[in-house]
Amino acid sequence: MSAHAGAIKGYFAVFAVLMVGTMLTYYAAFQDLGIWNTPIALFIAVTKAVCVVLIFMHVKDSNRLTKVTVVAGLFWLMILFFLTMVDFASRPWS
Amino acid sequence: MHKHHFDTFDQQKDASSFGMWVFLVQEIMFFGGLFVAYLVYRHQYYMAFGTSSATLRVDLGLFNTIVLIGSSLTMAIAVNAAQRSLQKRLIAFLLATMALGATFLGVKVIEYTEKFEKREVPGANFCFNPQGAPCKGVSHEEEKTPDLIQRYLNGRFGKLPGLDKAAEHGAEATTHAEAGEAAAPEPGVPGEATERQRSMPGSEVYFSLYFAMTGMHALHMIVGIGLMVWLLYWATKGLYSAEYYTPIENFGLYWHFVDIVWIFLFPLLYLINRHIGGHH
Amino acid sequence: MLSKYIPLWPEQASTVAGHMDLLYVFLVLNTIFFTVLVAVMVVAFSIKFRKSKHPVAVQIEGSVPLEIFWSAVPLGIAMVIFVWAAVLYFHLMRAPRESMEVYITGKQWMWKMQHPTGQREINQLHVPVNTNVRLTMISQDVIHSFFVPEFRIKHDVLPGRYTYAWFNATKPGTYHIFCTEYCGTKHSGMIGEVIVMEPAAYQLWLSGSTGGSLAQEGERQFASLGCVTCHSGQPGARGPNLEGVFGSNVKISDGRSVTADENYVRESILNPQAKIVAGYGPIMPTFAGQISEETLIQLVAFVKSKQGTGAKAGGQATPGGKQ
Amino acid sequence: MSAAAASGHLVAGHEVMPEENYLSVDHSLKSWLLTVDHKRICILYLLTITFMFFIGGAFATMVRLELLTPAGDLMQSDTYNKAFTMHAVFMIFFFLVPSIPATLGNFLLPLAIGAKDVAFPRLNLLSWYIFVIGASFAVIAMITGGVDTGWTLYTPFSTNYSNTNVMMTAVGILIAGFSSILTGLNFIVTIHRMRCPGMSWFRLPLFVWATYATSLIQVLGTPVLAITLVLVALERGFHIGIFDPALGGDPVLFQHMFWFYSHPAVYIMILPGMGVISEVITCFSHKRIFGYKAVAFSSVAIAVFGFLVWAHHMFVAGISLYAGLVFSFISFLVAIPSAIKTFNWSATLYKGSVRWDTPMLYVFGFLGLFTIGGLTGLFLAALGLDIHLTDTYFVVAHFHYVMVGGMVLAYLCGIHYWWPKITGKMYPELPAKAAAIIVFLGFNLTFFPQFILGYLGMPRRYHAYPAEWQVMNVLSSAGASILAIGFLLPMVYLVWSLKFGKVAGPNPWQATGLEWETSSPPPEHNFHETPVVTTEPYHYGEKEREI
Repeated sequence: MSAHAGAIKGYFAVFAVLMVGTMLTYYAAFQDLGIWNTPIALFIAVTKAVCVVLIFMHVKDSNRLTKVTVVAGLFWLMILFFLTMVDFASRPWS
Repeated sequence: MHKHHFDTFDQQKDASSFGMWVFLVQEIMFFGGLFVAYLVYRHQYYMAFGTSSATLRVDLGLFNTIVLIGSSLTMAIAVNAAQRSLQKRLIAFLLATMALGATFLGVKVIEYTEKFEKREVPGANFCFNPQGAPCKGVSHEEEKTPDLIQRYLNGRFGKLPGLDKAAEHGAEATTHAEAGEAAAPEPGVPGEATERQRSMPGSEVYFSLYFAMTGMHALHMIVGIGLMVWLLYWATKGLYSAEYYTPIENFGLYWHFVDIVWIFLFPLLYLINRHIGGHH
Repeated sequence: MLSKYIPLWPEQASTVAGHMDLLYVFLVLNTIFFTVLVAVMVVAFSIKFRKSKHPVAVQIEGSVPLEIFWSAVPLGIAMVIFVWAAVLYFHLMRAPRESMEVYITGKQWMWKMQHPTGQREINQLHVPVNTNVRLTMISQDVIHSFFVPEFRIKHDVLPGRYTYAWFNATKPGTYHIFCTEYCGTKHSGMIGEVIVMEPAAYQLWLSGSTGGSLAQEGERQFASLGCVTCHSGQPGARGPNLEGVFGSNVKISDGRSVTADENYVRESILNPQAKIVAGYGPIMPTFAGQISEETLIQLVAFVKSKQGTGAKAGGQATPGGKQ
Repeated sequence: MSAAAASGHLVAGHEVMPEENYLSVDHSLKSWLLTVDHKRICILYLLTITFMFFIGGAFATMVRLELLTPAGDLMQSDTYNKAFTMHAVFMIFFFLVPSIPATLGNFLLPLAIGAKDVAFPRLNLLSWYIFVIGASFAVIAMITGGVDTGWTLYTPFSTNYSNTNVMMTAVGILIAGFSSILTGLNFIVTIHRMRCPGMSWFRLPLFVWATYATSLIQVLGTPVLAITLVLVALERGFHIGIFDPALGGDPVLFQHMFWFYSHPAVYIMILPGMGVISEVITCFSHKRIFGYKAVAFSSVAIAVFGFLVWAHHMFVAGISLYAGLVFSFISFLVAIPSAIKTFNWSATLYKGSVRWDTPMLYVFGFLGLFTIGGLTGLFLAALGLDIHLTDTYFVVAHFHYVMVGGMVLAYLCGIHYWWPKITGKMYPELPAKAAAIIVFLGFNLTFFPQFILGYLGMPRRYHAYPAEWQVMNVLSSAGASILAIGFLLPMVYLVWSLKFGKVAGPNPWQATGLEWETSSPPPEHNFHETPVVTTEPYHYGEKEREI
């Protein structure tokens, strides 16, 4: 896909970002942030994943079809999560 | 040099990388099934997941995350090398990626064996009861030694606020167990509950999910390393160059995907309860 | 009526049966209408425009207004059915407040009923006519499903947590009970009868059996299992006071608060550490694997009967039909 | 070799078979077992799934014979439980899911979009081998004792209480699932990347749209079934508690994960059938489809909405009331695209010039039965009614109307319509029409009484039933025997036509579509030169071809 194979400087930058992310999530886990612990951990994990997808997997400069495929995959994952939780989360109300 | 049924070489390259992405979407849904089970059971057994997760060696987990992100870097460099026909660099970084992958699996073996010793493996022999009577055959000393990073950091910076709680928790849990044991009266209960039934409810579900998710992830790593041996063989034959690098690139996509799965597994399995808030 | 000759629906023996059949007839008519519509269109067009009579076909691209029309009309009908059926669903899934309790335990290939007055029956359920009966059901092994066609009620019976169903029988008589979730070898043998009786006959049946009520049986188990040593009810006891706890809001040690329904009581007996009441230690031993479902039902009935002094009207009334 | 001889042409007034075609190029067994030609792989699949269909049919016969009498007296209840379970497993996972996508889809997709082959030919052959391995696991499980959990494998029965070959059957279905995923992947890439010049998305035949929507479901849904089966196998093997309530698991979660795949799976089964019907109805009314874009987009809409409705199988399984509301509402929405398609098909007949050949008889049958099947689905999506109807014979009748009345009729319609293109020979018209009518009559006699039984409250999977329902069960069993004859007939005359059938020629039906512009049977690389498409798909008006 990326016909032009440029220098690999960019990869080390991404690696650094991922390392910072890992340290951050590790440190954040030890602070008692009440209900915010999980959302923060997930947010950091999502940013790390987005970095890997866009740069390491070259989705940033690939054609529209690949981008749509990635988004579709995540959308279907969300269908599975949200509609299953519609049941389990609403059980105490009924 | 393209296959007979494609009109142009670009059409073949586009097709194979698009095919790889569709395969990765299928993998997302495959792991998605495990993650939905995790989501549901964490919602149901909120406390048990926290306590059970506290037994994991978070130092090994962190080390493994660094190793795997490193292998993602080396893999990206290898793909780049193939695109620029740098044969020696390609082979070097493929080997590096394999080495890091093998390290990751080695660490997993250490973690798994430790789980087997402490009987925290789901199945007939399962026993996990931090508050109640300790499980037979599990010596106490192990639980006292906090993992490596805590000891190192505590040594260097003295008692760091969040960091030493994990150690105390380990100690506190055991003292609590003795206290608890004395206090619980011996009720005149007819049949005797097995150690598995006396274990904390929901903890066996956590460990089942832990082994299912990390096991399936490790299986994907093993398949990945196997594929790399095949790619390495052909790389040494000089098959991959700027004209033909799709197998390397597609394998790169697969490897980065396996890394992303671990990026989510690490916080969700290892880090959910390190702050030991007011839960217990 | 029609159903006497061609059996279109089972006997209407409960308050809800009529509503169900009305919705059923509406949907049957809807189906007949659209099927006939499509059939007429297909047959008429294919005969009228057959090749020999209409050799040159007229190429029609399509028409957007027509497309919108035959999307909107089915959508409208669908919404009517959805709302109508949803109202019926909510009515059927939530038991009315003052209803007679019956506990049913599903076991591989038989139904065991326990009445609050102590009677125990296998594959038979005696109930008075024109009374709301609320079924609290649990399974000892696999998933079963309690189905009485004549009452139009059905609900799966899960192992591990109570599920509920309710009915109000309007006609005395004997009606089928079926298990409708596949449960193994004698799944088709797991059947029984609901015997609806006139009030007088029911009282006679009630008096026929001696033995204490379910709550009294539960009290005896409460003592023999040693629960009373901690849950003595005196201040400073090791276990929370169970007086009037049923139906109230209980604060848990991790900050959440849960309504104490049957499932909470059952879970606290089998897995005490799952939800520990705030201010108490995790010292209660588990009784998992040592108590049968029937004993559990007796203990639940006993906890329900401890309404406390005047907190609630005495007797068997249970607070709110909790799903 | 002149193009005329290669593409088969008139010799003295009657068609002659082209010497060089994909069948005649090599007759060795190796050329069949190691072929990467999508047309030969279609025939490999055709033979495999026909064998699977007759295994499933044999179990159906056992079930219907048992239900002739109220008491369970023909066989023991265990045997009966295995009979209906394996009837369902073989019919669903080894016949219905692969049938049209793997046979007609494999054969026609490259031809319909003007490509030489699918995107990954070797992966295509690998998918067939994976399917055969999965099927042999299931057949071995059947021979060595069968499985009695129902095709839904509900836990905790399937994990703790059944001592039959659950593990082997689950592994068989898992492997066949991978074959389905890889076929879906292959088709998605083929449709996206290998269309011939001029073949834009809105010039694609509707069969290709339907196959595309089916492949989306196969790729996105099957993996969740795969992981669920892995967890069931783990639980059976190591007695861990993911779905076992005694160990903290939740059997309702299994049902969620199982139906997340299994409801879209019923759309995997019906969508290709809809694609075939769109092709055949346009050809035999010699007219453009009514509302091409509406029909094409409703295929994709069914695929997408199909993923949002699965819990309408679980309204009384213990899910919360509000979840029931959400899933019931979306289930009604998913019915709309099917309604649009049915009305568009009927409107296509208007002002056409309709020919009553066998494929068209199957189309008429499909339209009637699929409409009833679809509308009875509304009964089950309606929350209140579902309380009474779920797990009764009403559900059995509903899904047989859609699966047999819809899918199998469309499959037979497609087989008859493209038989000349696949084999170069015409099937005999009279026996084919007779078979179609027998199937239609036998089907209705078999399954319509089950609607009535359903509302009367006869539960599913019952080995013995109260005597008052015997009359309708006997009617149903009688219908089943007629249906069986109806299904056996095509086996006879289609095989007969291989030898004695009339030579068909490139375009026996004067149909549009690229597959009809090459010879019958087509040459190994489909087209002598890659076609260029200039018109929209069903251009019947302009091309008044007279042969």
